[in-house]
Amino acid sequence: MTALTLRNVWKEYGDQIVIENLSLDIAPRSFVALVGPSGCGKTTLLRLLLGQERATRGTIMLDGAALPDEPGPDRGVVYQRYSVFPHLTVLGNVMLGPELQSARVVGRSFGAARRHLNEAARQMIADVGLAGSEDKYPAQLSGGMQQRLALAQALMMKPRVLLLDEPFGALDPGIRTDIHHLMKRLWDERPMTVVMVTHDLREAFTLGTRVVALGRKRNRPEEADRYGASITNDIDIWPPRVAGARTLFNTEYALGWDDPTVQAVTSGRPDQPPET
Amino acid sequence: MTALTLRNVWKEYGDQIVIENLSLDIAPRSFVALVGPSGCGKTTLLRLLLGQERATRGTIMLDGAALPDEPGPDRGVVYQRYSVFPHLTVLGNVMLGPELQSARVVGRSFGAARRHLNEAARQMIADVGLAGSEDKYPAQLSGGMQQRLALAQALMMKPRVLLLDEPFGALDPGIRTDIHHLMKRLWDERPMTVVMVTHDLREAFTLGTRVVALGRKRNRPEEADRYGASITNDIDIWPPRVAGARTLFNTEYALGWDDPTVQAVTSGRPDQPPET
Amino acid sequence: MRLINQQLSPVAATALKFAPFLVLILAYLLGSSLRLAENPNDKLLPALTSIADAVDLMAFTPDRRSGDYLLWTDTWSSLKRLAAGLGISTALALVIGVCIGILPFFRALLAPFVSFVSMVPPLALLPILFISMGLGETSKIALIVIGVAPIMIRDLAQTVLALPREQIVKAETLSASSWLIALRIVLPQALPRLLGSLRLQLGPAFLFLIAAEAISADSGLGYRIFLVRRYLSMDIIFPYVAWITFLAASADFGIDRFRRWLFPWSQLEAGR
Amino acid sequence: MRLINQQLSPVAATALKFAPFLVLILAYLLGSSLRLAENPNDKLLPALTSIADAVDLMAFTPDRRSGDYLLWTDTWSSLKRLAAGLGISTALALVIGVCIGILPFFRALLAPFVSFVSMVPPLALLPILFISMGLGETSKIALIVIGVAPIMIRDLAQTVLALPREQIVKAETLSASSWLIALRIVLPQALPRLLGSLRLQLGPAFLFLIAAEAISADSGLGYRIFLVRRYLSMDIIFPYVAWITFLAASADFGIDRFRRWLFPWSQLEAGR
Amino acid sequence: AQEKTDFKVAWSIYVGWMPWGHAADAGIVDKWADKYGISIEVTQFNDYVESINQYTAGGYDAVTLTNMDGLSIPAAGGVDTTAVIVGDFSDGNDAVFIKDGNALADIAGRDVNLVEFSVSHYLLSRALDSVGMSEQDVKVINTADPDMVGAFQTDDVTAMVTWNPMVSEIETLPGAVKVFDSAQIEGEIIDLMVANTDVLSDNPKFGQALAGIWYETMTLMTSDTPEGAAARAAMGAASGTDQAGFEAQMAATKLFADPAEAVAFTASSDLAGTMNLVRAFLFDKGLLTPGATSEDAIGIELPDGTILGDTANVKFRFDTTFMQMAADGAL
Ligand SMILES: Nc1ncnc2c1ncn2[C@@H]1O[C@H](COP(=O)(O)OP(=O)(O)OP(=O)(O)O)[C@@H](O)[C@H]1O
Ligand SMILES: Nc1ncnc2c1ncn2[C@@H]1O[C@H](COP(=O)(O)OP(=O)(O)OP(=O)(O)O)[C@@H](O)[C@H]1O
Ligand SMILES: [Mg+2]
Ligand SMILES: [Mg+2]
Repeated sequence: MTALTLRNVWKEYGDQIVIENLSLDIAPRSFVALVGPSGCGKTTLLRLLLGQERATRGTIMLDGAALPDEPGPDRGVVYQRYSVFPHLTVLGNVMLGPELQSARVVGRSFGAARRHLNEAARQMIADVGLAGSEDKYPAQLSGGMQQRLALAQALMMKPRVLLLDEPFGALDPGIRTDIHHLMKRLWDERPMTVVMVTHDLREAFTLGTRVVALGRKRNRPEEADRYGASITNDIDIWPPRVAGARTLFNTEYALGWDDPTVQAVTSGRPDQPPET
Repeated sequence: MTALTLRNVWKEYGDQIVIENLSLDIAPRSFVALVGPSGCGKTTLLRLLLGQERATRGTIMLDGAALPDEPGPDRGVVYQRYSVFPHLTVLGNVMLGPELQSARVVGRSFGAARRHLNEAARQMIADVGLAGSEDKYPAQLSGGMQQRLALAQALMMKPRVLLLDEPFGALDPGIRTDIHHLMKRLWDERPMTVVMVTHDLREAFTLGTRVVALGRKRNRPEEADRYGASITNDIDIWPPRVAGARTLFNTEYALGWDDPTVQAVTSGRPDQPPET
Repeated sequence: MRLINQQLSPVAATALKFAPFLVLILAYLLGSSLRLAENPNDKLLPALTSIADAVDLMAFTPDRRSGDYLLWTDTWSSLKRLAAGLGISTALALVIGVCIGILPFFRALLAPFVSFVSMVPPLALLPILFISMGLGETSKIALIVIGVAPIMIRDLAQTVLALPREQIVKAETLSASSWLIALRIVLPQALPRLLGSLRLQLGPAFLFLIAAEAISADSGLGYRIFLVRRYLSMDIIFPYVAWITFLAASADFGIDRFRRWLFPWSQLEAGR
Repeated sequence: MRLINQQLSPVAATALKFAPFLVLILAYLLGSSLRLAENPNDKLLPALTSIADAVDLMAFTPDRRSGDYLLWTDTWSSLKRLAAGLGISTALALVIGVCIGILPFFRALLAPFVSFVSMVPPLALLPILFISMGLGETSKIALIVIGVAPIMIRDLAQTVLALPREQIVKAETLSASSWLIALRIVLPQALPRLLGSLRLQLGPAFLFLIAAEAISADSGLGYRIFLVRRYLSMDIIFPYVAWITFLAASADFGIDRFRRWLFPWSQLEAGR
Repeated sequence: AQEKTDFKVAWSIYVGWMPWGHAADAGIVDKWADKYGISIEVTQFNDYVESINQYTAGGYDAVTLTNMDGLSIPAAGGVDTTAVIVGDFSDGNDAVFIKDGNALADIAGRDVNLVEFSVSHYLLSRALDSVGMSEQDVKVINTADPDMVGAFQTDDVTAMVTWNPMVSEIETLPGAVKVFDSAQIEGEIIDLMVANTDVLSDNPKFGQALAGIWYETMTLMTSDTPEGAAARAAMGAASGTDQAGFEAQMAATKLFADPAEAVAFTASSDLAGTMNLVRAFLFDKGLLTPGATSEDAIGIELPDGTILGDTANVKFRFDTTFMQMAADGAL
């Protein structure tokens, strides 16, 4: 049930130590928000979890087994940008994963298999609120819609771990609120562990079950390369949030387009959220 | 003292009516936040004020005189992106305006004039919190620093009107808070009228003395091109904010890196705000 | 008002557009009539009537010797060579370019070599080409390929390398193998750029074609130009040059249309 | 492990890098010795010793007739032509390209014409060029300019047009006139791209140089290659081709270095 | 044209014309030009056709060419042209080669690589005549002259017509059989220095200077002295070979080193026969003026004043005046 375990993990690039002796246990179905100053190694840590990079020292285990050393379908990822394929329509993007998985030579499915997949994909698209945009290309979508698409695409693989690298960092605040709701619902409904890097502390505290702060313990400039980052703080959200269960702590702070104030101000088009 | 007056302004692109019969009086030294759904014509309105486009019908006046039909040094502008020149250093960017203004042939100043200007520019750079980065190129700055630079560059011309088109839309929330403080201070200190387009209502209400919402009054799809946007709401912030004076209403909502919670979480580098 | 903000009326814009062409034609007519006044047999700037006669002769009168309509046989021969040369180059660019772009092994093996080859002046290698490939079509096509393919390969490899690493990793998390990444992620995104680079290489390809046909051929546009150059028959050369220009421009336009039609998304991306 | 994620050791990478060059050399040696075994006087693939002799003769022995060291005089003649041709093209591209890019008047007037001219095959115009400009250096330089400048102009105009409109407006709010915008905003940002496009045109420029020198010259790299081609003196042609390749590669490298040095910010932008 | 003092001469690289380059290098050109108070600029072309085109278009006052090309290019282009110097005729410099065969008749049915419409084409036509065949029996493939040697070594080339220096290169290749050469049509392929008739008639000094330059250089290069050897070595180097190679090419050229000999050759009645063959060939190929209805379209004036073809359209003239002056020592 998808526990992640990091034991004394180091990551060095040449002489530069980026991550220093980091140990962390992530419980199944938790939602870990990873915060920390820029350049401290959040993305690097995510890359390690993804299998895109290998730790210089230490071990990373997924449910007790060593992590495969390449990215694979058990770990999904959504980046701030470039997470969807510009040459495929929304439907094409969402169908891509299962197609690749089933047709190892041509990478396309046909006939009944395709019809089945098509249905599942449309369901997923509707799930993330993109129904009606199936035939659009990513460039025709707003930033928020692109990130929904990226989520849908990743979720089609039913990943055991979902890794998010500032997925909503480029979105406008109003749109962010909507997608936070979505994110929460998806995590509620699906049996997966989520690790999300974010710069936005509000986001971290709004979504996470646990907020892990990464940082350098020694940070005089002349030492910057010699000491890597490790965990400087580790907060479990209280009252605990549990996947699939409602909690007391589900207020939204950010003012979204669905806020009554906003409705009053822009009475022109109350039905339509803004797009970038 | 820089009052802007719009009288029955229409703007059409070919058959498409973008702005329909819009009238607006902007008092000297006010800070107008312009909000509204995407595509409703906010940027177009700003372009009209800038002189980059001409109104199809109606008049725009600046202190009672017709608006010059080209952009000029009395109206500064900061965009979300592309506001600074990538080929000039921070210092070069800030010095550019006065240099262009004084040397009409070579576009560069020399000798004593240059030394003077250099000093003034450094002062301005320090004012927006970029001291120490004078010799960096924009590509070496974070998004937030680039927008500070754009502000400094515009302010060097002592514009009577400052026009901002989603200037902070691409910044991360923590950084946004800092730059909001800066913006407020600059508006406090300088005799200028500010018109700012934003998607972020919080930002609109935090910074503006007045929030103007633009929108289409009729918005059935088949009519979209036939009816332009005009003002759907016009809210004076209460208690009134006055340039240069402290008000009751100066709380910040967004959680910035200087927030105590944040300090606790990222004890690693409390002194350093994150950069993108 | 600043000059950069000047707004031209549609009529003025059209007039300006045609002005340089008009000036060119007038200059030609003037030069031609001046020279013809001096020597009625002058061949350098023939009168428009002579050009019309030559066009009629080449395009609409069967050749005395072979019975062919020369312009069309020449065009057909040249286009076949061009199509073969560019087709092979495009295929090579696709396969090798994508391999260099995504496979570290091929990148290490071929990238420096391709860069090197793209610097070699192909015309200087002609004798070797002729001897190893014979004087027939093969060597003409080979010249086009040697002149054009390395640049296309380099360009395509760079395009592939410039794909965000994130996309590749994302594809891996969608269970793609190296092959499937090449097939479904890299290839479709490389194709529009390949067509773009094909367009850029049309000019050089025509150049190599003309050079190869000048050396040995019995038909072709370049062959004809170099053959009649012996007699300074500008009345034939001008229409041929105009025709080549037209063909090149049409191909350029056609390929771009084809790209838009085949890859609508590439237009959306570019418009961003 | 997927092939795309393969990691090569530095040693393996270096070995792979040199492999194709080695294969090429070995293939040459093999072919050469096979042909020489059959016909000891074969000139197509001369032995390395013959090549070395030829290099010695051309580069380090004064010519009996003129007392010059031929390789160096040839190089010097060609480089002068190339420098003049590319220099003029660059200057034209700068002035006309920037004008087309920022002034609506020039854009309407020249953009279609330049596009048209860039499609004309320059080699076909050679006779006219020689007649109007004489056979001296002028016409050789003119061929390079005609072949290269339209493309550079088009490229630069597009670069200028692609500058965000926001920058231009911003400059206007900083009180810039059209002239100052061209001088301080557009020009500096166009220059790195101009150098890039100059690099791309090195290959074509060498091509046109060789073609022009083939027709009339009394020294130059292309002249020499065409002169000795009649005798199939590959022992001279190979070193000359290698030398041209080296010159082209050095120029390519040098211009890029120059750009980085002169416009450090352009590197930062590219790295984004 | 009118009287002028600056003249331009074009020459291209070929054994019979190398003396022009050497004369310029050795200062002989300037010497004679100074003598007549004029200046002569001598330009070397790599590309023969281009040099004729330049002359035809009016860029040059004189050019080196063959009798056939003189008729088909400048004369057909309306430029009245006079042969000032008859320098030599090809005496083996042009040849027909085949592979896998030993007689000219074996050429039947083959592709023949040659420079189309050049003297090679003419030689082929004469060669075929001599064995009762015509061009219908072979297929001509246009091939550029610098690439002949390379082309001959490819498998798909089995017959070729070309000129020196390619001929001497091809002769050395294994499998090359020379089945016909210009020695068998002696005196038909003539190398000339021609000048614009108008320029010449207004400026006889120019013709005199050309003749003076030519025969001084001839004397030098044919002499068996160290200076003569040095001149031949220099010309060899300038044409891309060496002294021995150059001398081999000279052997296949009947050089008229003695002006009297040249006058005799030009004035002989054989010339009319040769020019008749040439214009018949050109007309057959459609290379006389475009609208030509017969081989008489262009008039050719011979030294004795007889005119072949259209007397109203005389564009090509043989004139022994200047060679005669050289023979008489009157320059
Ligand atoms: N491939 C690499 N080679 C060398 N150094 C690298 C590499 N990737 C990252 N680094 C270095 O590792 C450090 C951490 O980078 P990382 O991208 O993980 O930071 P981050 O916390 O994600 O920052 P941000 O908030 O800006 O995204 C940086 O100093 C960076 O320069
Ligand atoms: N130059 C133009 N030509 C034609 N139509 C235009 C032009 N500029 C803008 N428009 C149209 O005018 C409308 C308003 O555009 P504008 O950019 O002003 O919207 P906006 O409110 O700034 O939107 P956003 O919040 O997305 O920036 C849009 O429908 C747009 O398509
Ligand atoms: Mg990161
Ligand atoms: Mg806008």
